Amino acid sequence: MAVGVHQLLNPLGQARVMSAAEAVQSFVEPGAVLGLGGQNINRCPMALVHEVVRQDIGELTVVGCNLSLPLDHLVAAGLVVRTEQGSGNLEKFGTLFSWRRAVEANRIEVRDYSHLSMASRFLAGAMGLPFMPVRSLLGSSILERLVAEEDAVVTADPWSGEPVVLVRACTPDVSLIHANAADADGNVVIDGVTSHEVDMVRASRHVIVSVEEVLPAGAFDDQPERVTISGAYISAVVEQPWGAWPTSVYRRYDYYESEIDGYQKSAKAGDEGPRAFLAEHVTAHADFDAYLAATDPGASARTAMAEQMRSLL
Amino acid sequence: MAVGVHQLLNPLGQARVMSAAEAVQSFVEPGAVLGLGGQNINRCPMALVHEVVRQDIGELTVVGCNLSLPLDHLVAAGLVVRTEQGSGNLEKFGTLFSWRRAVEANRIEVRDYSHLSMASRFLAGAMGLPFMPVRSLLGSSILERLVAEEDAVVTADPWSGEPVVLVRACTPDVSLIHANAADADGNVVIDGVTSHEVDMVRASRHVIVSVEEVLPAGAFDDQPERVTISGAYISAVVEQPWGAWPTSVYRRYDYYESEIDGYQKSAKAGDEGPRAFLAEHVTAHADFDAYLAATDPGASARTAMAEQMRSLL
Amino acid sequence: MTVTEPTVGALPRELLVFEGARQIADGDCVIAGTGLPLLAGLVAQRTHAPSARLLIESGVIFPKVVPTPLSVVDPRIMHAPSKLGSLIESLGGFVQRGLVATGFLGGAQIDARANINSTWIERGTGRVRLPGSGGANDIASHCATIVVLTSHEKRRFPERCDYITSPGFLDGPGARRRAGLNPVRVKVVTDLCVMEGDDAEGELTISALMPGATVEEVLANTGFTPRVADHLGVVAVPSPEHLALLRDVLDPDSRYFPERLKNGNT
Amino acid sequence: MTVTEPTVGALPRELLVFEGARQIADGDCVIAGTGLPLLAGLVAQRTHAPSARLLIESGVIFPKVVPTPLSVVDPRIMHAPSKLGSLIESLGGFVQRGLVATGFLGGAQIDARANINSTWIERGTGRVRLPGSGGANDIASHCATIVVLTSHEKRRFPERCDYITSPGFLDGPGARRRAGLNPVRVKVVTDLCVMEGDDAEGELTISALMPGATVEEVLANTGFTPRVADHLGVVAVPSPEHLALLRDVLDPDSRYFPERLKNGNT
Repeated sequence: MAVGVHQLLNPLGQARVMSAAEAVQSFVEPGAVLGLGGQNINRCPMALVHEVVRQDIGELTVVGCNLSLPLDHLVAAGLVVRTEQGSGNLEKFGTLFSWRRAVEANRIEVRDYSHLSMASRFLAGAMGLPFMPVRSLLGSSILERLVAEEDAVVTADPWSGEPVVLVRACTPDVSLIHANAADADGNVVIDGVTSHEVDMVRASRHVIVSVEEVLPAGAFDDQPERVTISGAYISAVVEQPWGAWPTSVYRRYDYYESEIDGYQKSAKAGDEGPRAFLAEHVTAHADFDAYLAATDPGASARTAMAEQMRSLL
Repeated sequence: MAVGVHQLLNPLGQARVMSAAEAVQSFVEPGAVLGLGGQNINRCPMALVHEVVRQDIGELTVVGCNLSLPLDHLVAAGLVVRTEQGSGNLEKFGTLFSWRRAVEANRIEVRDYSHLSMASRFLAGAMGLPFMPVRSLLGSSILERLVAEEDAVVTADPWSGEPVVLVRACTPDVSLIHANAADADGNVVIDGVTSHEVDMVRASRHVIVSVEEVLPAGAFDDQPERVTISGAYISAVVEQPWGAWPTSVYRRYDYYESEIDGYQKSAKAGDEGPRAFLAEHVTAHADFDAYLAATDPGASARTAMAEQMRSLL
Repeated sequence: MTVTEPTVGALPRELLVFEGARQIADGDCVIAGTGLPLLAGLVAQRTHAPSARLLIESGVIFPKVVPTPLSVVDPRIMHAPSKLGSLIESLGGFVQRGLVATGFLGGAQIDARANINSTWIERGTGRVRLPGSGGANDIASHCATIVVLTSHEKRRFPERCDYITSPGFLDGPGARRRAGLNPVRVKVVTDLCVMEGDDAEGELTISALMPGATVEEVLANTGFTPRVADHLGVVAVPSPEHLALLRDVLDPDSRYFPERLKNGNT
Repeated sequence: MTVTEPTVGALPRELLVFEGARQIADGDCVIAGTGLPLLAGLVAQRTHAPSARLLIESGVIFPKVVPTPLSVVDPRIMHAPSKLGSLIESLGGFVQRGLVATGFLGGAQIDARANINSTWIERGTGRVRLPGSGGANDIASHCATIVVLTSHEKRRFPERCDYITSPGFLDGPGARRRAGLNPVRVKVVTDLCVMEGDDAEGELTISALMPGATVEEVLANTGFTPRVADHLGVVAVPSPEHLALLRDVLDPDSRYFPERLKNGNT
């Protein structure tokens, strides 16, 4: 069997609706290769990552294109041994302080790609291919390291003789994403950009999707063109309104700057800050709803961000 | 520049709305590599192919996944020198008689692929890559011929050592597709399956799309997730209601069996039959509307097929 | 047709559909084209395999098919699916990705080693051009089980195909492995018998007969000499309910059974 | 700020935006991240290049941006586009496909040969980890023109980057060709000057000065010794109308210009 090709998902297309706690317990194992959806401040799988922190599932290899807030939480919680990514940052909100410290101290191993080459790795996995060609990376230090680690190979296009890079398929053991909606069969609808998520999901052995709203099976029967990802690839559906908070969900709510800033301020100085933040915001609570109720009593911030999103559409 | 990568489309994203006659005259040149959209009896670009026949543009290399009625028309009209495809047939409605005769008589050259490997060639073109890997074709006579013609190469996966086939990018000079709708900027919405068309379009130097309905620019501004293909890839938009007739357009009209059968009957016995069919149905008419009016006076067949589609949704 | 003699009325090609359906396990993902293969999948879903999922190569994922699609892009096959996608989603993201257990194929020739030809046939001094692979090569390359439903004619069963469109066991045991392919199990269901085999055997063996057929009849109509299993089964006939399902519900207009009309069976 | 002295009020980083905008020709497809590059693209669209199209790496194709996105996935950047797609659509289907003329990049270091580092910086005995490539390597590999908008500090302009995240001219003339890359033209716009070059030259040359800056000042703040063009231009200052466009329409809350608030310019 070619590298990167999984055995059959079994049973195929039998997504089940369950709680975040049950889903994470069922599908995220210590030492897993964990794919993270979302990008920067949009549609990050915060509720699911809170649950991984709560269940203290460690030794993770985290993969994605842009890794942001969820990765930094996992690193701050001491759960990550390695990352493979195109970038780790929050744009205007700064760098990923915990990840950066851990990488600089060699506490976690890191493998750099460009966004296209990382997305191409997921496409290879999604298509059952051992590798994908890319014409990026040539001449760069990124490629030098990948070739040294035998994670990439430079070959000649058989027709033109021009150099082409081959990058290995990336096939997560389990991926976590947050989406606008799903039906009970796990058919997922994402509004707004899909970043790297469609191919990452299709490349994964298991996928947990949290959604703002679970609809009955068959809800998309009359508009199957709107389905972004078939339920065939989904293991568990978790209904979790505001599940990407404080990041945004297009057409639902804007990102909440002060909460993102708050985490960044806590994370900047040293490892104690983000640990205290997670203790207060994550592990102190039984679930994500309890976190939301504690940090946004009366839901005034959430209401405001939902209104702000409506004003932007 | 790597094989299969075109120069910049210039200007990018400047689709223009025009007639089928003007579009074909502007973008289809004798000797072109012509990509055909549609599949079997669905969404075939009949109006645009009628116009190619009417303008008698020959020496074409026709590429696609499943090639069906439009290819057989072009072959019957003597316009095709070569095809590259995954299959040539009409399923229940039979084989492509004109194509078959021409291939058997060595009047046209043919290069066989599987549907996946042909679709992968378009994906390579769409991504600016010189080739795509596939794990199909191994051990087959298809591969034997492709390797002999230097159209495919068998290589070893650098990681597992397993054989992998590399197929060359396919980058049509111009592709013809028919879709449900487009806005005036060429943003295309396709209902139903998209077969191989999205990647073929993105791999093409020029694209002509005929649509049931042209909407004003900005018509999809509030639902850009519904856009199947960005107008960036479209050179010309042709408003042609019933432009896939007698093949179907999902959500609009069903295929019209008796007209497809009629062509097949004409084509079965020899080359004279389909030529007479084209003379009567295509070249006798100034445009596709005239063909529709002549062959379906009162539009009773079209009305019935639209009603039939509604009953199936 | 009377209720007390239901199986007398089962046409040979109807038996193919029911034996095809039996190859599908509950929960399987199955890729099938239109015609008898699709009907076999639909029978399975309505009988013993309600959780079986149908995949259509054009990009229709898990449809609720309404009667009777004549094409893989027929609106009747796009009805209420999980998703409407593309060829590369079906054949790349499912088939090549290894998610499809069972694939149904047709073909003009099937040889002793279960290789399939749907591209070129030698005939005298000339060659006959067929439609080509479509998704067949992809399905035969990647599915764990291949099922072929076909009429049993000698010219369809040569010792060796003129052209291998879709790989069976290629040159015999170990050949798929050497070519870079995963193993496959092949089951050929005809109006005379069932032949089957796997990579380890590298050839087809007669494993069951259709009701009333004999080994001699099979051998007389086969261009190669298949092995014969020690214990030959007989293909089960459908119950009246299942026959009615096929005739009245799944293909009520006999689009794929013109012989029904001739035989006065409907 | 008074109407009669409009240019006195143009902040150094505002001049970067306007000089960046001038690198965009009408009809160009331009890929830009948030911040000054996106503002440069928006200025171009509202002034001399109304047909320029913006591409965002996250998958937003040709948006009508509303103020002021802080991220490439900000709802303000997803507004009313041609299509909402994916990373691989933007970076594969447009950038690698060769459809994007101009790419804007940032970076912690830019060296004499226009190579860019956004991954690792050596500092004393340790190393500082930066965000990494994102789409930058892809953009620098495939766009015909790269524009960098940056503050001019000596540590940002080393002779040679500690790590090449995004290729400029690599080792000099012909090096991109040898690596398998197409040629590129690079323009670096700083608060002191404009430096530019192409593959044939293989290094950056000072081609223009910001108003009031001198060559000596540039050299004193640059870690390598760029060539100086024979005829040095001076970067044009924006008209009051264009400055108002940037300040009042495109970034009315000064999200990218905190110094405006300190300087009392708004």
